[in-house]
Amino acid sequence: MRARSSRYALAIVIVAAVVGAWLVPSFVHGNFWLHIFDMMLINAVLALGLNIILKTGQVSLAHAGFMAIGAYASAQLTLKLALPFLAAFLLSGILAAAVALLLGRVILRLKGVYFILFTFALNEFIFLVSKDAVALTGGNTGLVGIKAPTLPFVAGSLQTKAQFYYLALAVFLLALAFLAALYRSPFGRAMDAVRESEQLAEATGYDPMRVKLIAFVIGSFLAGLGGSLSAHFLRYIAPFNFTFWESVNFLLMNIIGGSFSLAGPIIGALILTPLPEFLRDYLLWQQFLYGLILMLFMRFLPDGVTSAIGMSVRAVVDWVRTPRRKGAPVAAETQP
Amino acid sequence: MSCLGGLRAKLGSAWKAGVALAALVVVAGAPNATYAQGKKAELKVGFIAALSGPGMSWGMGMLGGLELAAEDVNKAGGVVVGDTTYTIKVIAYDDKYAGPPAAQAAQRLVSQDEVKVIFGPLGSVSMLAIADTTESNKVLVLSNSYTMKALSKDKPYTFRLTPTTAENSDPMVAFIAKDLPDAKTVAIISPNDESGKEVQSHSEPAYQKYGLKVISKEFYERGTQDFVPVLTRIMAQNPAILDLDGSTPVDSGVIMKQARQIGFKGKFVKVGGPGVADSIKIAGPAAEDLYYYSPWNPEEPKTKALTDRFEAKYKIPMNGLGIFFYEGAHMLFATMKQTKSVDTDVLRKALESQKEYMGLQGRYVWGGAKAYGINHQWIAPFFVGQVRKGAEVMRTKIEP
Amino acid sequence: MITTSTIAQILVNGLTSGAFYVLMALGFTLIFGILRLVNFAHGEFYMLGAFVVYHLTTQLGLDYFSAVALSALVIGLAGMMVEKTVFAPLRGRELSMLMSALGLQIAIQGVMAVVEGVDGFSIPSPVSGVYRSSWLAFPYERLLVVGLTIVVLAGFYLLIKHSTLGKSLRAVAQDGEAALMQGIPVNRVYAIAFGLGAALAAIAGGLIAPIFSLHVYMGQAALLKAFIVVILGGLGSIPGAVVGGLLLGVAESAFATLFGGLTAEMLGFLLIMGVLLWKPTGILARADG
Amino acid sequence: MSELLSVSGLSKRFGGLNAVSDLSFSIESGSIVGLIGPNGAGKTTVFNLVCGQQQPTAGEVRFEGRVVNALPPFERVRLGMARTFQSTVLYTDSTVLENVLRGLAARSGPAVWSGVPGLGRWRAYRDDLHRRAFDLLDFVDLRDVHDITARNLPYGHQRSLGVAIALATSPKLLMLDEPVAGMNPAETAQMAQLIRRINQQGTTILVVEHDMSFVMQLCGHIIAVSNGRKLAEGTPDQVQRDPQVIAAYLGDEDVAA
Repeated sequence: MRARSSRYALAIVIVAAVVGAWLVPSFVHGNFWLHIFDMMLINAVLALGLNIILKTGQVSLAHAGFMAIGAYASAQLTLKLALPFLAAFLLSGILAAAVALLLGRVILRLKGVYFILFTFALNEFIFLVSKDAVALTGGNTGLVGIKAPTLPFVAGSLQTKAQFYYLALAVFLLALAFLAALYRSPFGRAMDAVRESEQLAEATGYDPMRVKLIAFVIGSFLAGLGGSLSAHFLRYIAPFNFTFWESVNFLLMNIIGGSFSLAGPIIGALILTPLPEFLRDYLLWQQFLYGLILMLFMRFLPDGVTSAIGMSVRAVVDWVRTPRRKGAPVAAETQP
Repeated sequence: MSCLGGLRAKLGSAWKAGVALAALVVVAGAPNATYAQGKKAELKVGFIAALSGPGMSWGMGMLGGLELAAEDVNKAGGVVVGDTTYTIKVIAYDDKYAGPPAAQAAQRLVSQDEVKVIFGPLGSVSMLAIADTTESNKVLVLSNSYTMKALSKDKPYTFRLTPTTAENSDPMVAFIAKDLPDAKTVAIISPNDESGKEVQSHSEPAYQKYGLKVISKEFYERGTQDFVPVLTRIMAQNPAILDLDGSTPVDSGVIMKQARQIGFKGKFVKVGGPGVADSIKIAGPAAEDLYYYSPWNPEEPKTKALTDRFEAKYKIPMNGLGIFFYEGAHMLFATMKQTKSVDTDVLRKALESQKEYMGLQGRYVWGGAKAYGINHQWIAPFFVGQVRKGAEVMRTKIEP
Repeated sequence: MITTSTIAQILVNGLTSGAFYVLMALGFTLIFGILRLVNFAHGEFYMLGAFVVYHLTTQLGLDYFSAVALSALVIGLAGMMVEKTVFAPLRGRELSMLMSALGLQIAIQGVMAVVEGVDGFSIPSPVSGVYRSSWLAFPYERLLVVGLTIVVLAGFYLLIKHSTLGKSLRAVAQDGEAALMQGIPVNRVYAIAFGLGAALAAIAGGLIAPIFSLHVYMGQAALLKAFIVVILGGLGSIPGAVVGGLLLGVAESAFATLFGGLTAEMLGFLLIMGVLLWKPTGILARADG
Repeated sequence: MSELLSVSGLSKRFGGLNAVSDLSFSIESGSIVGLIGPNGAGKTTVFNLVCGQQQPTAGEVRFEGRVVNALPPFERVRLGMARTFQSTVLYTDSTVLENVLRGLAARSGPAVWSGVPGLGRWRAYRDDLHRRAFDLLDFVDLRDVHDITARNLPYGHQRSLGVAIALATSPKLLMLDEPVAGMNPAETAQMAQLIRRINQQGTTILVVEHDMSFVMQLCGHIIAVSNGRKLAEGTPDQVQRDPQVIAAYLGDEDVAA
């Protein structure tokens, strides 16, 4: 039970983070860094999507595949059917979610390694289809000239990086708020139960298949939205944007950040998106460094950065709460 | 920014061939800031290509060509543009042969490093990914890439230095048709990637035009090593010629070896993609009589001097892209000198109106109005080579 | 177009690629069966094996067959060391081991790209010439691969079935804790199993190098095939790897020859998606699969 | 007293082995029934068939008169059939309190979306959940270890936490799979006491157990099975004196069926 004081502290931190995030475009002027921030937000939406799937204990390597579905859908809906951006954006999320619903009902029966291997095959399959279905996806050279996003009450399209930033931030915050509420709701508890022990969860009344399916559909919906955002931000998509390594990247963001809290994927996205920029000088060793960092994290910090921060924060909070006032009894237990 | 040349030195000279990537700047350690008030100034030139991963040897070839040209110019005191002499500083970024990293690299070059000219990228996907950034910032792009979509009227600042099969296949097929009068049927095998479909769409009409019938078009996935099943399918129609299209030198070598093993008696042709040394090494005798597109004549003295200089510095063999980027860089510097300006609008118009450029290889002209709607395609002289007893023999030179 | 000669050619082609797939899948399924580890770095041991054979034959002039044997030994030992340093501390944490294997894959590729560069190399094949009959062409070097694969399979079978190491491998595969209770040095068995898997991949690399070419990124495609075969045959099942390998080899050869290369590639994925949905443990997997 | 659970003609065949063949019995509401039999008699299979872990090859399981064969375990729990596990199955990484909360929430949160934090309603729902959780922990006297992760609990406490989680689903029938396996006499007595208190609250108990003295003291009604068939049924005394049961236990296998 978190003491009342630390819950306020958390609220303040969240508000500060949101305000800070809102002010980014005003003090970051270089287009390059704005580009990086926009990509961070898009990656964060996708990493959050994967987080809810991981929360039910299912590790998916097909997240980039669902991103591809969203990206191609959004591009073609705006290019071929001239739908307004907002409609195409939502439809691309819904399409990815529909595919997840169709597939999930079947593949979520697979346990552990078999589910991982299936999603690996699924991602490669989507990659092959996006290379060969030329009419639908433009084949190897993909789709060019995707228009910048336009919003109903906003004049003109969100051409500049700064304008796009606010759209990406809004989508990110909505996704975060929705997941945060969901995680604190009974459904959040259901997901944790199914993750920790599917057998016990079923023996106490949860329907594991339904819980995993809902999480898989929501996660894929967010992946579809992320795909649409990336299509309209980069304005050009090709099969090579959605390879297996992209799925690994989103998984990495969760693991390095710490997949057991919502802060994990966000921190993971903040770390991994700009990382290649810092490795530019070590070009030849960049691939080796990336692999090494991954192995070291798995070895020494498997629960990710947030768990490390979490532990240190808890240590500080405990230190603060231990009674130094003479004679005050240690609060036996804190009735919330 | 530590330059990669230093990195290689740190790792010791016993190092294997194939790694060296020196962004050597003659004015080593020149302060980054432009100290341009007086006569001296530094012109930063951007470069994007696959400098890691499978496409690395192509990307390094391009970068090497550019750097050697920069080296020449800087050795000669810099580019005199009006009243300022510029020393050239190359800033190279790796795009891992993919769209998003290329867009990110272009964004960094344009807004962080404030370059006005970018050489590269290598692949079509990267080419299309950076177009938005470069065109909106009026940045001159001198690229490679195969796709028809690269050049268009609404991309005034985008040029292509390497001729594609759209330009080469017609004259080359004409020569081969004359050289092999009795060959009437052709099969084309190409990788299922961005070059594959494009190159096939150029070579097929060329073959038809010169009376050769394309009886089979096959694709294989990148990374395939056993081509025998697909070759068995092709052999069933027993074509006289097997066109290796845009396959990499390594894949081409393996395809030729395996085709001979299962009894292919016809001739091999490679219309797209330079670099045949690897193919000969891997295919051995199977590469006999291979007709191939060669951007240069390796024995021609001036070219030989350049390739030797490249190998001495980068410890890897030079490939065709290096030659185009060497000549292209010199052409650009000469145009700057001639127009007395580094403004990309001035340069753009100068390039479009440039009648010809006499380079190491001969006459280069700008073309492509018919194919792309804009004269931004550099058409270069090239050679049709043939493998005779393991040696590269230049059969003819084709002038634009 | 379908004549008996094309069918014969399809079977022969399928046999060769099948043999290669079996070798790759064998090592992979051994490592999964015993360590419960999906070894994403398996393709890199295959690539390392090929390069060791390349250097032994071209630089040191060793004869081909001893080069393959030596390479298998070297990579096997390297595999054991890797297991001890990277995977042993993560015992029991399946996701961490999986991600570490991914990290290992990228790291090995990164180092080799720096050391070997990215161009292609090739090794002169120990055997040349092609067996040609009226309706069949079968290069001898491919026959050699099939032959050596059978030898390796036989050797592996004997090791598993009749040697003490084989018994302890099988015991650990069934239940690590039970094996521990019976005094089997489980940690050493894990290391040996990983080393053996790596050695098998190195042998596949050594056998294949002269027929195809070798380059630093050859591991990726080989890993994909090993995945498909192991899922078809059943994770952790040795006979499954053999049957799955041959099945995929022949099926791909048939599809590639009849319908073209791309459909053959698509086929692999459709097959495993079908198998995973119909019988998640694979065709021949053990019950506990 | 009405019949809560009735099993008729229940059979389960694994390949050639008849784990359970043509077994029928019924359990009165409010009673404590023991299911005994030598090792490999099929007790656990019967247990799994009743709670839906496995499907029978023949026969019916009725709960409150309704056939439940087709219902998966989580549906049966919602009808009021809860179970514990032979090998302790807990949310080992979560605290004792969280284990119980999950048991409570699973049963009481019918709709997935109920309680999406509308703050007021949600806080009330959460406080009620916590109150009931602490009451339950008092009942099994695990309150003072409520913030310890389940993994660190001593074996005895883990077993009673298992029971607490099953109780959290407020079952009408609680099925215990060898609740005192591996327990010392003191812990066994404590568990028997706990089970009686649960029964006094109106929950019918079905116990599968080896420990004869535990079963004989605790259960009002005993069903003895061997080789998947019912040997005898009745009060503890009747079953103890039944020659077939004695023979089955003392190893004279071929007693005439």
